[in-house]
Amino acid sequence: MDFSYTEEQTLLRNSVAKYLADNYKFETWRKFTRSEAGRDPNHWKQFAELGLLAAALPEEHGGLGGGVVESSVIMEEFGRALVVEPYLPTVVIGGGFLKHGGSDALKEEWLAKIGAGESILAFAFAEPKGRYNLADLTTTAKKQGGSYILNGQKAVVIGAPWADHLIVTARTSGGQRDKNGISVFIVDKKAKGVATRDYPTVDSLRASEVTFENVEVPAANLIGTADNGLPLIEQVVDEAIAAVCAEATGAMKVLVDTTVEYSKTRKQFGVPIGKFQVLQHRMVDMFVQYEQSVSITLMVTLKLAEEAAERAKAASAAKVTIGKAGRFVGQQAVQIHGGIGMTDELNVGHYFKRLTLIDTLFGNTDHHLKRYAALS
Amino acid sequence: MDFSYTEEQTLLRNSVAKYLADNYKFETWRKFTRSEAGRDPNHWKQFAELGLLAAALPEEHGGLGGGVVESSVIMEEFGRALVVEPYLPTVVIGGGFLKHGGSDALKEEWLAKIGAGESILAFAFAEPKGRYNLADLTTTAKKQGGSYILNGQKAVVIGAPWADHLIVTARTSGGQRDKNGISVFIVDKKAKGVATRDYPTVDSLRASEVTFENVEVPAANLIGTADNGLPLIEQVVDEAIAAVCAEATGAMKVLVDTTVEYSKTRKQFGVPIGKFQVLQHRMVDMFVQYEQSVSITLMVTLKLAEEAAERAKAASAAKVTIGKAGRFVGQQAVQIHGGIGMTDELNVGHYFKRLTLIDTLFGNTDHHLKRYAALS
Amino acid sequence: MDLTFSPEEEAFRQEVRAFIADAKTKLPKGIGAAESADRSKEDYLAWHKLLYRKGWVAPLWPKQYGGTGWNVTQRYIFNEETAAADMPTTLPFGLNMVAPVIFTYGNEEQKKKYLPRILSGEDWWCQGYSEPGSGSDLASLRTRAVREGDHYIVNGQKTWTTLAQFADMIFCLVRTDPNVKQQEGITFLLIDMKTPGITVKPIIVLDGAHEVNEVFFDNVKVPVANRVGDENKGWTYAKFLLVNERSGIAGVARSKKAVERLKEIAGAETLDGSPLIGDEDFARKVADLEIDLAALEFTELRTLAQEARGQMAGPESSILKIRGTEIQQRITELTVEAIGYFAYPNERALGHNDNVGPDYALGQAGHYFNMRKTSIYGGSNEIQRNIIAKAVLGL
Amino acid sequence: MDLTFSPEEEAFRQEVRAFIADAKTKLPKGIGAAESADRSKEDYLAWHKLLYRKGWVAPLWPKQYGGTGWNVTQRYIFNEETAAADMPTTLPFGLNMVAPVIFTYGNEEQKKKYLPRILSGEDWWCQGYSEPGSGSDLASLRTRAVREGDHYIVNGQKTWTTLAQFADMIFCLVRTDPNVKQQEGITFLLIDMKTPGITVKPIIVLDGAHEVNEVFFDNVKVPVANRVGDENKGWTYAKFLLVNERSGIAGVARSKKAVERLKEIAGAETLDGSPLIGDEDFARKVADLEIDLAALEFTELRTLAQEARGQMAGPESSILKIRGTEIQQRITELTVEAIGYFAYPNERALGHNDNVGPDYALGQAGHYFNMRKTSIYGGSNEIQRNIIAKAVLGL
Repeated sequence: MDFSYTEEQTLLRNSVAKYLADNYKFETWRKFTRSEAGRDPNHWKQFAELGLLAAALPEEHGGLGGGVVESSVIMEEFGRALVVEPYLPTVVIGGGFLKHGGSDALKEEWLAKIGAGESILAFAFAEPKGRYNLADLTTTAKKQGGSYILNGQKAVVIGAPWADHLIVTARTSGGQRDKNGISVFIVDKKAKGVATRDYPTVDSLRASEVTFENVEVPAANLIGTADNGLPLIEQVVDEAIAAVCAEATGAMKVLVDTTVEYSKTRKQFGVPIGKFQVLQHRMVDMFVQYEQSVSITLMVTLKLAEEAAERAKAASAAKVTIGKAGRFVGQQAVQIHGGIGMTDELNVGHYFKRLTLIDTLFGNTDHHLKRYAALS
Repeated sequence: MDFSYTEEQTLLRNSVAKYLADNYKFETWRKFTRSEAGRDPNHWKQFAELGLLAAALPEEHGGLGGGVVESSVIMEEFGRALVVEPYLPTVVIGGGFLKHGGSDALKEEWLAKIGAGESILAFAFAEPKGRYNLADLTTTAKKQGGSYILNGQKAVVIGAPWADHLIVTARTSGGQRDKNGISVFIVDKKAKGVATRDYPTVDSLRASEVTFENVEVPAANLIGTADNGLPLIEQVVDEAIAAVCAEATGAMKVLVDTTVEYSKTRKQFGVPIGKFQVLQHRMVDMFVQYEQSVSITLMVTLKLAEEAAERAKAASAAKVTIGKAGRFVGQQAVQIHGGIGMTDELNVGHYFKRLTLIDTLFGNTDHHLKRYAALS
Repeated sequence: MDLTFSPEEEAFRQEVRAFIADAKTKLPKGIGAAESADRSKEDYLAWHKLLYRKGWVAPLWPKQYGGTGWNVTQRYIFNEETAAADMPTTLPFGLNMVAPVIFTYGNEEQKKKYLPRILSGEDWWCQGYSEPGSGSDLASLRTRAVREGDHYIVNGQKTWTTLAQFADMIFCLVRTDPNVKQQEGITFLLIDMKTPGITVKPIIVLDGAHEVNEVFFDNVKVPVANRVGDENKGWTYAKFLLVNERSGIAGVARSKKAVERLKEIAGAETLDGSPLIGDEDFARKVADLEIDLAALEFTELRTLAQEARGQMAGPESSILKIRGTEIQQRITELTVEAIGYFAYPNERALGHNDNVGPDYALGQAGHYFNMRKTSIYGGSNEIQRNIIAKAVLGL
Repeated sequence: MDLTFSPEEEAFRQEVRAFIADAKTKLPKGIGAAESADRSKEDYLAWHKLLYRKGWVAPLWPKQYGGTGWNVTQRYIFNEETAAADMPTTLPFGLNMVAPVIFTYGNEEQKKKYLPRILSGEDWWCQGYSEPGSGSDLASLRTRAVREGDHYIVNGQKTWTTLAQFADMIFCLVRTDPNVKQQEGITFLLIDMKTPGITVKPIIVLDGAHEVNEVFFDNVKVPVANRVGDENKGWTYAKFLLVNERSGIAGVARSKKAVERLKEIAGAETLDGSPLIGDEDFARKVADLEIDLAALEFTELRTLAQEARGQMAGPESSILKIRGTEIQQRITELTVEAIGYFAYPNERALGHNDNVGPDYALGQAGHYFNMRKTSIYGGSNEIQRNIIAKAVLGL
């Protein structure tokens, strides 16, 4: 057992933290998240130059040979700065699919490009009626010669407005909720028949509703084996869960620290509100929940390589912990800040929003409690 | 809408309260609950003389013509004094079955006797594997000539060691958990084939495991119609729930008051612990939960006469509220008292125990949340 | 003791229902009770004016000033029916906040001048209580009013002023004597929003809405005639107003309707192909919420019964604020849970409330964020617990 | 970063398992870890003596005094294996409480005299910290010790003294100077329980057990040689002991075993004919508990890793006390829920633990009541939150 970061990992953390502290201040963030584009593409270029995008990718494909721990470090720092850039869909999810399931040709084509910041991906998996069941799919992909023909609709595809390609889950056989018969494709967003409707999200990201109408996808763009995509999807989603958990701990840390600091200066009835025992204990509980979140994020990160059931249990445990902690920490940060915490101008509310939406992402607390119980 | 007690009801409350304050002190209680008998039968005689036992029974059978409100008043006061006497099984449940389902002959035979304190009943309904499902019965009653032959086992029959007769639910037809095929009997505890194993309970009551081996029960002892006993059982159990809710509010009130008073005198770090804001808010939450319990007990009491589904929803809502509030108030009363609250010598722990067991009685919080949801 | 309504009360209920049915045909489209941040001033006033014409706009006022003269049960029925029919609410600032102060502590002239215009909706009032830095410690306010002849000269700043952008009048707590104990130097002023020197600056809150404002006072001249009661005695009137404010705050009837809507949403949403409302976990949470709401309803009814017996609502009414807002917040939380991924789209930011997901999902996340204010405003729930600890438990 | 164990560590685990398997054949029947209030002194010591013979009784001691010399991972493995096998625990009062004080602050003579007898189990120690009225405000203690020549004369009373009825020795905080700040007049004494003037009086707690006692001191003569460290400096040693106490208090390994037992019980109990553990509501609560326990386990591992890097556990370790006890309490709560009506029988009161319901139901309600103590003792959970607020958050 070893819980220490390598020197490289610590350097990585410091370099991400420094870049964000210097270049990704809240006031700047407020501007570009409200701009037409919703982000400042320059950051992505800088991330690539700093090696962040390649950190968790394999060396044989231009990566730096890191893995889940590196992604966790990056995501935690991103969480602290409310980073909207699509690291999660592009590197963690897109990179994950390609690493674990991509053919040699696909790996060759994509991984270096991702690491160099030359492609942005989005993950089109959820459907309007499917809720959190990854197998509840009505989008179909029918084999036709050397291609698959895609038809269907995907909901709330986060980062899609910025993406050039989409990772799409579709049904190649079986009934709507069958575990078998699912396949994964990488699809050019510019392909004929792909239509998107873009919009901002309440946590200042961008997303799209995506429709596929007889979209022709080369069979070579299949990731993993046909009809047997679900185990791969579950693996990558569990990795994504570990990554958003790290992001959430970063966000929570800011809220805990900000709230504690605020309570030391804000006075009511002549004393700093941090002197009121009820608020002290409330902040202790925020801190305790944050610490439990850090612990469980460590657990899931270190268990991602274990066999599927063990990995899935760890991921669900982490998602539940983060969901509950994020809600509590977010709500109480606003409560203790009072009116000012309700305003758009202060960062607190934005962390609260992001934590709220993280609970929804990849299945909320209830979903993962059920999944955990079913695996126990 | 009218939420005021009649003058008679207020007099009733005052007379119960006075009797208990004068004659049912905690120190006395500690002695007789530990005695061989587990109670002091003199109290039951006094209850009869004061008219408590007849208060909720119909006038045409020697009662005083009251109803659920009177029982609620009595049970609330009983809750305040930790009364162990079997008012619930005898008057609320036994009396309830006979009132709602008894033949004229049974009413004639029993109601006056109950009101006069001449008979004690116990309700043998739960079975070792049946949990809270009132229809999950393996005890059978087979018709044979003018009798029913009872076979089976009943678990944790509260008050049975003190009872002369038992109200028994049994299956006269149908499968183990069928809603139809259930009948209710009043059975002489001295009848041949009735065996009991008596024991004290953690909340200082007495109970028995009861076995029926070919017990012959006259068909005239059937309460309600054969095979169709469940609606009657549910009605009476909902009335019993309303009564234990009232008992619980009485117990909670004592814990809230005792804890608040204790916190004003007990000093730590040089100040009364009631000055610590965290404990203040904790006690406020105890008080709030107590108040909600009073409100919902009022609701269920006033809705007992409504049609079955509405009545059942009210009963389940009340049981859930009481279960949660009782747990919180009990645990926090002990916590705020600290070590002394853990001792057998102080009354606090005994209220805590009683409230804990009340949550179990007639189905716990989970059971009634499910029942409520199913009815919504 | 019983829960039944008298034939007269049932008849009243029918009258309310008939009135609502008629009103529905007259109101602008889409003006229900559900929050809509983009409502215009006219939208807000449409329901008020219908009620005014019927003589029903002021259930809490004495009859002599234009109140309805309803008893407690009638008010309960009216609230139940309007909430169940999803009718809008009237704005409380004039009707329920300043008007009782005026008819209790104001002089005849003030009553004659302001009450009819509040009734008719001619004057839109807003509340000048909170200040930056004052928060729950209201009495620490610093806006100064200095007497100069027949006027006070007011300087300072109010904040969290709801819908000040529409207001004709503001009632303000101002400091007239800074040299005495906090509570003793406060005066209650009625100020015309058109007076030179008043500036209103929007505050955008978490759901992106412009609901609250900062109001700046720069040498604003307010006639002494606009003072309610005595100079330096404003805290008495302010507290009276706060207790009034709290008594209506449980919002039981509205929450019942909101739970109903939540159940509809959870009936439309699916989990593995079946309605979400049939999911045990979700159903349990809704049941738990409904049960807590039932307990709160009977707590409110007990309070009303007490009132009907002539006893004023005491500090126990803080329970209504605490539990009422907790329940309102849980409803919005569960609604966000119910809509799943469709909590993400921020349609408001696109301009015109175009829906991405199902209609019912529109704005629900924002509504959840927005409702966090309820445990902060009107005396935070922590303050309410302090009140109970002190005034009820004697701690 | 990884979670794997080295081959050496795996070999150690096998050694522990083999030792446990052998020990099981030697221990009195029924002496598992599950609480049993009627255990005799010999029962308590059986496991201690087996460990002593193996040289494993003192994992927290330095090797020179008879400690195991294990690293953090070995201690973790040992705890995991003994808990999983349901082995008893050793009593902490001698081994983990007074011994570290003696080997850290005691003189050579004291080390030589007491440590071997603690190791061997020859001396049974109990803890004289709490007093009536002192509660979490430990430093307010009033038991007086007055120097008379080579002795202190001790008068006063201790309470909540666990298993004092079996004890040979008691370590006590006594007041030697009443005229200075509370914390500055305290001395740490080691007192022979056979000294004239000591009386032990049982306290019966909620589950009916005789687990704790009052200990009275009436002119008890204690040699000055029995003082640890300096006069009036006892508070330093007392705090050192308290922090030590807290670090082991999470009880993760034991709780994991207890959750396993809970799941077995819920597998044996039925709801509508099916195992209770399959009920969605119950399964959800168990899952929630297991997840919180997993988070706590990794919090403990992070603390251990810090220790292994040579950093002392800081005030953050209060988290382990808070969460550890909350989880222990929830396990007992859920167990009582699981057994349904069989929570009622109070077999203990009948005399000899005759079972009324299934074996696993025996004493569970009592255990639940008893475990309420865990959020009270060792510095109440409220005190732990105060510690974090002050020492970690700087509030």
